[in-house]
Amino acid sequence: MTSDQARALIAERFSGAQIDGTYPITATVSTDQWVAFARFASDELRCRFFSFLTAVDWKDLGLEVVVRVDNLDDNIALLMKTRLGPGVSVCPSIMPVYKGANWMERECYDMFGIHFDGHPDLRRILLTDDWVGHPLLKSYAVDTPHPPYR
Amino acid sequence: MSAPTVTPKRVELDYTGSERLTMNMGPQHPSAHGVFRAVLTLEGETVIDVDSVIGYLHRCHEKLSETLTYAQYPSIASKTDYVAAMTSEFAYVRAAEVIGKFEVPKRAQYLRVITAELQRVASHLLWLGTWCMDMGGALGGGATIFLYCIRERELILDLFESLVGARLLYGFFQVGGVRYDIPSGWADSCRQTVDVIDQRISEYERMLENNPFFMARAQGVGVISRELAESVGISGPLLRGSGVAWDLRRADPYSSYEDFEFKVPVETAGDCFARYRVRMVEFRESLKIVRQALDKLPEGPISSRPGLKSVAQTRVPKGEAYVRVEGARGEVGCYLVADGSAKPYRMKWRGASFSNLAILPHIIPGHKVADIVAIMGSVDPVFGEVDR
Amino acid sequence: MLGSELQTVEQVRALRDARRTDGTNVFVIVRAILSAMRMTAMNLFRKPVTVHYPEKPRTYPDRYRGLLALVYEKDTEEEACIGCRLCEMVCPPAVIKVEMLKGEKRNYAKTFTLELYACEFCELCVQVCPTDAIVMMKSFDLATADRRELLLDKDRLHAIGLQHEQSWATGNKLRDMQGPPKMARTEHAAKEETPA
Amino acid sequence: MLELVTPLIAPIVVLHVVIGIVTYVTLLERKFAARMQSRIGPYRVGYHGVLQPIADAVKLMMKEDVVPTAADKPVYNLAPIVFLVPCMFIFATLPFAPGLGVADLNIGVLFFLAVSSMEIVGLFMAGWGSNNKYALLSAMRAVNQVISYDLPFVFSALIPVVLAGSLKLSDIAAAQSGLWFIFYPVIGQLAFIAFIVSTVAAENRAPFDILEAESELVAGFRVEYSGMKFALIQLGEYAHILGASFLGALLFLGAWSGPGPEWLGPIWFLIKAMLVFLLVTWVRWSFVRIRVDQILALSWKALLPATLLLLLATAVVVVWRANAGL
Repeated sequence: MTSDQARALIAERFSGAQIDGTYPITATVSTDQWVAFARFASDELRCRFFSFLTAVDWKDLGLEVVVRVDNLDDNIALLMKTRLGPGVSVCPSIMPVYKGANWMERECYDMFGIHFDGHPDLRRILLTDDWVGHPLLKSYAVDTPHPPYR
Repeated sequence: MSAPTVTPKRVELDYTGSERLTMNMGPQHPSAHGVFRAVLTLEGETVIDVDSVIGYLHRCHEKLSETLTYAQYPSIASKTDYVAAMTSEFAYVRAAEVIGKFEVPKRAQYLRVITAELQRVASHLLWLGTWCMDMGGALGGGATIFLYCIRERELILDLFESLVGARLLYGFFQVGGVRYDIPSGWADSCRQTVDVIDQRISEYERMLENNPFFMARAQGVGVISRELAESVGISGPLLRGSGVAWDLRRADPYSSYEDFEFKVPVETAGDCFARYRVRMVEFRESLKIVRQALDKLPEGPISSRPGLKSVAQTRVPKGEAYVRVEGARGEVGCYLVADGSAKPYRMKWRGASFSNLAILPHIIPGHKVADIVAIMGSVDPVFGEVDR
Repeated sequence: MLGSELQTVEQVRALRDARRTDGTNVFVIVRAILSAMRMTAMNLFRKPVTVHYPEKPRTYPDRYRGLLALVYEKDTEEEACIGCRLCEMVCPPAVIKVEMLKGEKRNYAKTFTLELYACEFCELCVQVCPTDAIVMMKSFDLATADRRELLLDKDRLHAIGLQHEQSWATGNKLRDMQGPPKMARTEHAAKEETPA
Repeated sequence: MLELVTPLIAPIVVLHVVIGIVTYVTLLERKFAARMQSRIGPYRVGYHGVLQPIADAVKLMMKEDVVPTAADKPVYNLAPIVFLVPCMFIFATLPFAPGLGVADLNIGVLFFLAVSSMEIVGLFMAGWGSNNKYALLSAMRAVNQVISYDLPFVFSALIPVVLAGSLKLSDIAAAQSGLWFIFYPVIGQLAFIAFIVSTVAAENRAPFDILEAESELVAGFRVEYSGMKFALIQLGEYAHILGASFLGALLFLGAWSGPGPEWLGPIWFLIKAMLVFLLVTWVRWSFVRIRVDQILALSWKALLPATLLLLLATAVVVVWRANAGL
């Protein structure tokens, strides 16, 4: 499979998706289709290599979850994105599809406060359990006071 | 830090009559390569369950990078993976270059290749030493190999010191090129060092190859299947040890890597020994690349942009990119979102060690306590990169 | 643990046992053991690489990035710093604080403080300095039991500059080295030379 | 009069000499290991570090003695002494020259082997009394290992006994006045190798130091010990190693036989023991450690049958030679 074929396949199967570029293919899907799209990427595009999961805080436009996966055999790179919408911080978890999403989603919850629906073990990973706030949100200023260490 | 909640099922007496023991390994433990805590559930000497606790070294690099300009951050980027600082800087600088479509002169590209490969050798030397020390103990043969490796690593650090003036955190890269040109005589001393290290690597192999003590500890321990490897997203020598021929220098060439001849070692067993073999071949291939790059090193400028005069000199146009380089531990990636100012809007650091370490809960159960340190060592995590 | 269903305890054991090589070839084992012991014996007769550090000072390379210092201008013996605050702005950990003192012919630094305990020796301040006033020294010996002693003021920085040997790098040298096209670099150098 | 005084004075003299040698054996090992690792080792205290052991001892004595709150205090406090005493006892039967020693028992070898395996009691007390999970695991490993390796240790030490036809150590030494047992064709060399391997294992030295295993169990059974108690454990351990080295030199290297006048005998003995010690050290600093199950497998599946067969073969050879009148 080449990148162009993969693009065509995505366009065919997910008509609502915005597709951009070839290496990597950037595909933005709606949050409802998120898990289905991940499963499609894994099973049909054979993008089995899970690179990373993160989020971007677009202030008023809300949060955007970004996932990068690769097909190591055919060298196809796919950047999956979904916009959660303003004020929303719930996203379905893709842990059933990619095991690597376990720690990455925990980190994302830690930093952005996104609740991943279906993640079995969603706790803070890098920060302490009693940390207040989610530091990578743009509303969390660098000098936000935090409680002293206990 | 409050303790993570451990589900009671893990510590109760098992109904089969075998008693379970919860043991903390770390955060301060001789074989934790940094500050890592593993909450182990043991049945005798066999590990049933492991819960990893990370984040002791968290410095919030991603938030920090939003407050620092493209000129300032590269020297901080080296603090993520402090054992292979050159490749960390490389990833960040390249991300900015890809978004801004900045040219990099050929000489700078070659210098980047030379330093990145020397850094890989230095990092692998530290890995070999610490891994053997994990398996052999600081009061045994492991310490001997460790000290030999450190002895050779010092030679490379000396080279870096005469190139940039620092031994660990370099600040060698800048957007558009590199900050320092090589001093006179550096190429010759580099060639000599490469030869010495090439010879010394054979000595390590003679100490370890076929050695029954070493083989017994490394073979068949910590087996990672290809499916698991890809799904968790481990990269670098670990992925290649599991039978995937995936090297970013070959698959997605950057910085003139296509000019050089080198092999991508692959092993299929997926155990600690396979990872050891992959890294041992990588040593030689990296040295080969350094030799080729030194021979072909072109003349010319080392940076396409004027030397840094003020803090906000580098502005990157609006855009986003995910750029990855093959670091010593695998895919070091930088997902950069630029908004046209002198500072990034958002930076995601994909540390190779973070993803590599996530494999531990999948492979450790079923092994003995002594195997944990062997597996941990073969994963080669650097906690600056895990916790960022 | 979560997601470990792909490799259960039994599977790991089976894989481990399947891959175990039979260590029965006595000849190979004996040879490997002897070879390992030969390597350690060989190193017994190599010269130790230990450096007797405080007794025999090590030689620093030309570009060593050590203590920071302020220098005087060579011809006029005046302070070279013009208090332009470029170093303050570029410093990633923000350890430099400068206040400018306006003068008639040129400006001076009214105060110049450097928190050496937080400095990360990245040499960016040296790189941006337009007058080569801040430089690095070939030394790092400033150990102290009191952190406040590492808060360097202007006098202290000047004293360090006189005390140790200066490294190669200065702002102009670094920028010249990085200057992109060779032509511009020579022009720049020529322009520098003509007024002098 | 002398017959009365000697038994009182001799142990005191031997004890002090042994402790003196033991402290300097640590320096020897450190220097040797350092050179093997391209280092120089202790260097600052005295000329090339000759006073280092004394400095270490003084330091350890001055250190605070920390007792964990949750420790089983009587067991914890008693353990170093219980560990040290058998390690010192093994020197009781060692003759350092003809007639020079505390007691030359008829069953010297047996006494030596029995007492030297008593150290396990102290080891286990230390591991149990510390109330520390690392120490406990280490103590469990120690029991496993010491019991497994005492058997090959005994069998390999019995081979010279069979060759000499006596359990008395001085008789064994005397039997080697012509031919050292290590030069006995085939049997001698194999027995020596088996002896070295099981010595290394029974003394818990790398590559068999699973009970110390500082990369897994931090410091094993002595993780909670500090100050003088730590020093006692350390002293006991090195005394045990030294004792085993003397035994090796006596059983295989001809004890005090050597060129020169007779009074040089003890010095030759010491030199040979140091050679054995350095050999053990050399092995220690050359290999990585193996896992507990592998160590046990090595003992029960390889070393024990091998030493048994060797003992049998030795007996056959000795009987055959006696019958043939050689």
